[in-house]
Formats: sequence, structure tokens, C-alpha cells
Amino acid sequence: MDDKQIIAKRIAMELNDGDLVNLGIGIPTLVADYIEPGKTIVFHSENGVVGMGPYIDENTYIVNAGGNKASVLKGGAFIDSLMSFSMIRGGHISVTVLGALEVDIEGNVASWIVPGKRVPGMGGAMDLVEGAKKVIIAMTHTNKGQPKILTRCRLPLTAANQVDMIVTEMAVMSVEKDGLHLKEVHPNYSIEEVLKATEAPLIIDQVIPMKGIEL
Amino acid sequence: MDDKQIIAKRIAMELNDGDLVNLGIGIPTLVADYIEPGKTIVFHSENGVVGMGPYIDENTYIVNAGGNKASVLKGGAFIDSLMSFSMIRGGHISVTVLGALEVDIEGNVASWIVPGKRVPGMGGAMDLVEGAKKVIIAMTHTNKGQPKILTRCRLPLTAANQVDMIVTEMAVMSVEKDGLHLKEVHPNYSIEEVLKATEAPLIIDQVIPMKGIEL
Amino acid sequence: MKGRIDKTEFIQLLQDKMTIMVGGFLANGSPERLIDLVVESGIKDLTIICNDGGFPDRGVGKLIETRQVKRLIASHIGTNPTVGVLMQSNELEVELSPQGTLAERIHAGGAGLGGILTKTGLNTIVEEKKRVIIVEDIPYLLETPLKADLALIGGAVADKYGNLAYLQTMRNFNPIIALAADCVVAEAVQEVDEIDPEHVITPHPLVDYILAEEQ
Amino acid sequence: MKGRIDKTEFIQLLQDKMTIMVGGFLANGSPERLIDLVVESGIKDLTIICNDGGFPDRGVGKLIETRQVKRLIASHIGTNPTVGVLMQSNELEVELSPQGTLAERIHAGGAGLGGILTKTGLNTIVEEKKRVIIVEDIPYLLETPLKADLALIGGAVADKYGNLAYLQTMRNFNPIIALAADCVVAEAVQEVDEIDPEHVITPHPLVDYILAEEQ
Repeated sequence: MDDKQIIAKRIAMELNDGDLVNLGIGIPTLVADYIEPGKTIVFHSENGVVGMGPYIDENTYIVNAGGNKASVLKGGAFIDSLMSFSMIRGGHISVTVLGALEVDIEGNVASWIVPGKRVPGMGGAMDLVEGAKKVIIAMTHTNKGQPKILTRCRLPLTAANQVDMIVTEMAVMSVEKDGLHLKEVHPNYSIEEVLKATEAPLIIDQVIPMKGIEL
Repeated sequence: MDDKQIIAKRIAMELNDGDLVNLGIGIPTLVADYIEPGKTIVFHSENGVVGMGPYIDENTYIVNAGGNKASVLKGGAFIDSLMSFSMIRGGHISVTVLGALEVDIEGNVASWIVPGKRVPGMGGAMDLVEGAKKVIIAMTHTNKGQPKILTRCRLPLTAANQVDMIVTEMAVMSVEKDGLHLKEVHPNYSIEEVLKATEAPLIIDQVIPMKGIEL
Repeated sequence: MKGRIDKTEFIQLLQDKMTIMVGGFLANGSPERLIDLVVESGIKDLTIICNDGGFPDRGVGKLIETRQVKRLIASHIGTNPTVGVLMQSNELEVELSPQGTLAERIHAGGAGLGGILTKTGLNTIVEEKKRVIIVEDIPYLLETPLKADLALIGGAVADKYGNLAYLQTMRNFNPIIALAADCVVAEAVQEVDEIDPEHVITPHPLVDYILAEEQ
Repeated sequence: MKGRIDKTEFIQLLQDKMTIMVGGFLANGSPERLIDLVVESGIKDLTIICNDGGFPDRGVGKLIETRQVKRLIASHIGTNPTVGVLMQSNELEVELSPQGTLAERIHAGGAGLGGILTKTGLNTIVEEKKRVIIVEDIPYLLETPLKADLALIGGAVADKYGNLAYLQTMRNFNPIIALAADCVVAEAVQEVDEIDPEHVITPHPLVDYILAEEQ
């Protein structure tokens, strides 16, 4: 498994049977490939599908939130953007998984703009981070060695104090009132290596090997 | 024709081909019976029908805003209350016809409460009066001789400055910036009789016999 | 959806002092079996949010008859004389909200909004105790969101997944309250195998339980 | 609905400096033929309101390429590099609005609201120049309504009355913009005789014109 797959597989373990889940573009999309057998997860796609399915080779008008061809599963529904975001903002999404440029110890996240460089826009990310019951950030631990887990985000925020959990290829961290707790570390790395790759201080109580990793 | 029919018939002449019209309970309901041939009027019922039709002797779940059995015409649609009132409040209703307890020279209308006596509630009336493009009041000229067209409403208002036209069995009046204009008088009455039955001052420029009356 | 439940399981969800939203417009589309079970449960001091007060023997009126309701939020109470009587004797507190405002307040509750600005009710007694917010020189009333512990849905066509559509004018407030309560229970008028994803009005993740058909 | 129109009649509706809402999500559900006709018309200084900037050769992106747009209100512009280039050179003004906020602002415009209160965007740069309104000790951003001169609807199934439904995920913003513009023109992907009243998404009185199929 490569880094992205490690992250996706670990996050899939956080999803519970019956959850309504919105996956962002990039690594989050891969989470759908690792749902454990026996769990029924319903995927919400903010462009207007409840019960989103994978790409199928059929002529349809169904796309996902990345604009790519997708499908609707049995029992699914097509909805308009007002209903879609009523579900997101009204707290009806159990979990959202999103990528990020930076996250910090207060659960702030920056993911939509690098001023002067890239301004893709926030799309539905601000609504998802603000409205979903649980927010999991899926990202590589650093940007080519540059820490992305910070004491305080430097880039403009997507939302403040909303992140619950961060999963990288190195570790699993939870955001709590007193800061970031290091919960799990991938067996390929030592706690020291994780701390070194992290700008933010990490609180260490009990650290276990990252769940779901087969050596 | 009785008084109510006179009022309904006159108001029907105000509706234009293609109008989307919401009729209140009571006299307004009768307006639907007098639509001139060749005009297509679409009736909106705030409980959730666009293209409301009359009572038919069939087993359906269709009721009108009075809770009575009704039907949907070809080309109609069932909508929820949010869509129904989005149409009402967003200015998508061409004309609403409503009964009233009092109307005044500023176009204020009172129709939903007699404090200490009757508190039926406003239902959708406040939204309709505020949101429809044109508001026509359909009512008897007096309440057993007591004037209902006043200089200033005494009962709690349904909305302020929203009424465009008042049609009674005696006369047709329009609400303009400088006050109430007497436009038409039913041939059974003299202008003096109308003035006597009206507490509000009426501006008289050119008064014609009430349209649509066959003697 | 968590599943089908029977009478006993439904009654176990009920508690004194609950806030309950009930669908229906003059009892058209009200869940009569669920309401009967709330009567049977004997829970009391309820806050009921419904378009209207129903009739003494239909809709939420049945809960008014049994004195289970402490507070009623509705747009219209004229069809149920008991509501008026209990209001007079201070046994029932009634908050009248214009019907479009009621729909938007429930939408706001369901979609996580902090409120909406509307012209409806301005310059009327509906304005009392409410904030007026001026946007671009136009005054609006600030109306606050409504949420509930429980939503009782009627008029529904349910499929095996728990997706809902609604029969004709029984739709009204039902799809809106489905987003605005912690627990959503639907009473199906019709059960089908599968609703076409294009025709689903309330996607199944919004529905907690469906009352099983009577044996 | 006023009727079917052809290319020439549609172009006659167009004017410089118009505000135009366009349906679609990453061009899925965008009315490509109508957009091509706006290009053909050569009108300029437009304000475009759309979920995103589309692609240089698809969706509203085609109007960006031709420099017909002065101002773009969208949630995402990352798929169209031309938007970024023109922003940098100050040839195009871009207002980024979170997607759920965009949907609610269009709903507010269509439903006659003065604005909505949302948590989305709080503590981010979206907050800049906006009012924060505190309701029961919780701060919210006041977001104002969006309206347009013209709405261009795509992805539609149209019946002979002008009722619309939408194919799969092409629904997205289309039903919402249908309420928020003075003139609404739809491009049908499919024409049918009659849509079942239960399945109509946009009732025909909201639609002004349908672009006739190509000869």
C-alpha cells in the first residue's frame, strides 16, 4: 500500500454502519475502496447524490463532486443543491473526509487558497467542515518535508475549531480541547520521527500502532 | 347574481391570460367560476398545488387551502410548503384575492384577528399580501352597515401598504399614493350611497358603472 | 434509516416535554396513527409545531383535546375551537407564525441557519419582541430557526430503504420537518419496493424509523 | 410559460450588463446551447452567478474566454485557469461564496428573503465586509440574497406546459435559480408530453421560455 492507501484504509475504519459520509476530492475519494464488509456506508456527493456509487461504464448524466463520471446505488436519490447543502449545514452528514494544506492544534483547517499563488475557491469545503458531525482530515504528514500540522495555521482558514481527527501516512491524531493528541503511529516510523515532522506540539498519553496496517 | 357573485365576477375580469393566481377562502374562491373564456389562469393553492382544479367526485388526497377536496388540472404540480411560500414571498404570484375585515386608504389590511373575540391566525395571508404582485380585496362593502373601508384600520394589520384594489358589491376602488380612488360603482347604487357606506374619504375623478354587470 | 418499528417501540421514543413537529395541513398529510400513539402514550407538556391546530378529532387537534400540549407553534388555529378555549383559560400557550415564515423557520432549523430575514409580519403584531434588521435601507424581521426532538411524518410513500415520496397535497410540511428534528418517524400511506432516485423527496438517511403497517 | 423560442428570439432578450444565473456544477447540467447563444450575441459586461467557473470550453467558462464577463460570483474557479489569469490582470472581478451559502443566497433571492444567517465562513476571509449578527449568544454571518435578470437552466426534461424535471445530477442549482430571476429560459435535454404532477420540480409558471430544439 502506498501512503494514500494507508491513509484511506485507516479512515475507512472510522466509518460506522449506517453513516452518511461525504468524501472530498483526492485521498478522501479512496476511502470508499476500503469499507469493511458488513458495513453499509451511504455516500453523499454535494453536487446532488445521496447513495453515490463508483464509476461505471454506462451512458448517464451522473457525475461526482469532482465532475467525474459516477453512479447512483440502489436506494439512492438525486437532490438539488439547496437540499444537498441543507443536509450538510444542518448536521445530517455523519462524517466528512477532506484534504488540507494546513491543520492546527485548535482544529483550524486551511485548504482552499494560497494567496497570490492558487485561488481555486472553497467550493463546498467550508460548509462541510462547519456542518458535518465529524471532520477527518486526510493528508500527507508534510509537504515535501515542510510541516502541515502547525501550532497555528498560516494560510487563510476554511473553518475554525472544526477538525476532529487527522490521519496521515505517519500517524493518527485527535483534536481535543487541550490540543493535538498523538494516538497512533505507523510502524514504519518512530514517535520521534512523527514529532520531528510536526510543527505543532503533540500530547502523548498512550500511543498504539496505526490500526489496519498489515506488516 | 347575489352580492358575492357580483364581486367574484368583477374580480375575474382583472385576471390576465397566463396569470398565476392565489384565491383566499370565502368570496375569493368564487372568482374561479367567472374566468372569461379564452383566458388560461393557473391557480396556486398555498397548501401545495400549482394548477388547482375544482372539486371532483374522485378518491384523491388533494385538498385546497380550505381543507376541502379539490383536484389538479393537466399540467399541474404538487409542491411542498417551502416551495409554495417561496413562490408567494418571492413575487411569483401575479394576483392574490383575499377577504378582509378592514382596509384603509394607505392600503393597509386587517383580516386575521379580532382581539378578545376571534383569533383564527394568519395562515398564509400575511405572506400572500406581502408577496403577491397584485393584491385585490374581495369583501362586502360594510359589515351589516358598519363601514369596513376606513381612514385607518383599527384591527391588527395583516400587512401595511400592500393592497392595490378593493372590490365590493357596491364599488371598485384602487389604492393610490394619494388615497383611495373610486373607479366604478354598481348601477344599483349612487355615488352618494357608496360614500355614505365608506368611512374613508374617496377620491372621485371619473367613475364608471361597474364592469361586467348585466342589468 | 434505522428500521421499521412497531407501536411499542415508537412509544418508547416518547417523553414528557418533548418538542414535536407534525406534518399536515388541516390534517391532510398528518400521521394519524402516530398521533394516536402519542395520545396512547400519555406523555405531556409537549411543544407542538404544526401548520395549524387541526380539528378536535383529526391531526394534532387530538393532542390538544387530551391536554397533552403546553405550547403550540402554528400559523392557523381557526378550525379547532378547543385551541381558542384553552388559550383563553391559559392552559395552552400559542405562538402564531405566518405560514411562509413557519416554513422558512423550519428550513432554517433543518439547514443549520441562525435565522432568516423576511418582510412578512413587518408593521404587524408579529413584529413584537422581534429584531428588525435593515439591509440596504430595507427593514426585515429576523425570524429564528425551529428545531424539534421528534418529527412525525405523514402522507408518505416509503420504499424498503426508507426513502420517502408523498401523495399529492399530503406533501406540505412533511419534507421540511424531515430535516429539522433529532429523530424522524414516518407513517407510510403506501409501501413500495423502490422509489426512482429522481422521485425521492426525502432521502433515507434523513429518516430514522418507519411505523410498521398494522397487523 | 410564455412559450418556445428560437435562437433569434432568445438573443433578443439579451443586453449588455445583465446579471445572469447559470445552472450546472462543473458544467454538468449547464445549458450549453444557451451559453453558445450568449457568446454569439456578443453582449458584454455581464455578471455571472454560477456554482463554478466551468472549463474554458464548457459551461460558463465559454463566456469567460470571450471576455464577456465583468464579474463572476461562484464557489469554485479551480477548473478554469482563464478565471485565475483574468483575476490577476484585473479584467475579471470574482466573488467567492461558499457553495451552501451560494445556494441559500439564491434561495433567499427567489423566496423574497432579505438574507440568511449562517456559520459558514465565520472566522475566515469570507467574513470580510460582512455583518455578524448574534442570535442567542451564537454569532452568524449575514449573507444577502442574489437575484438576476436572467436565469439559464440546463439539464431539463420539459413537458408541453413548460414544467421541468431534471436528469440525474444535472439538477444541482437549476431548480433554485428558476425562482431567482426576472426571466427564466430553459434548455431541454429531453421533451415529453406531460410530467406527472408528483414529479415536477419546477412548475411551469416559473419558466418564461424554453429554447426550441435545433432544426
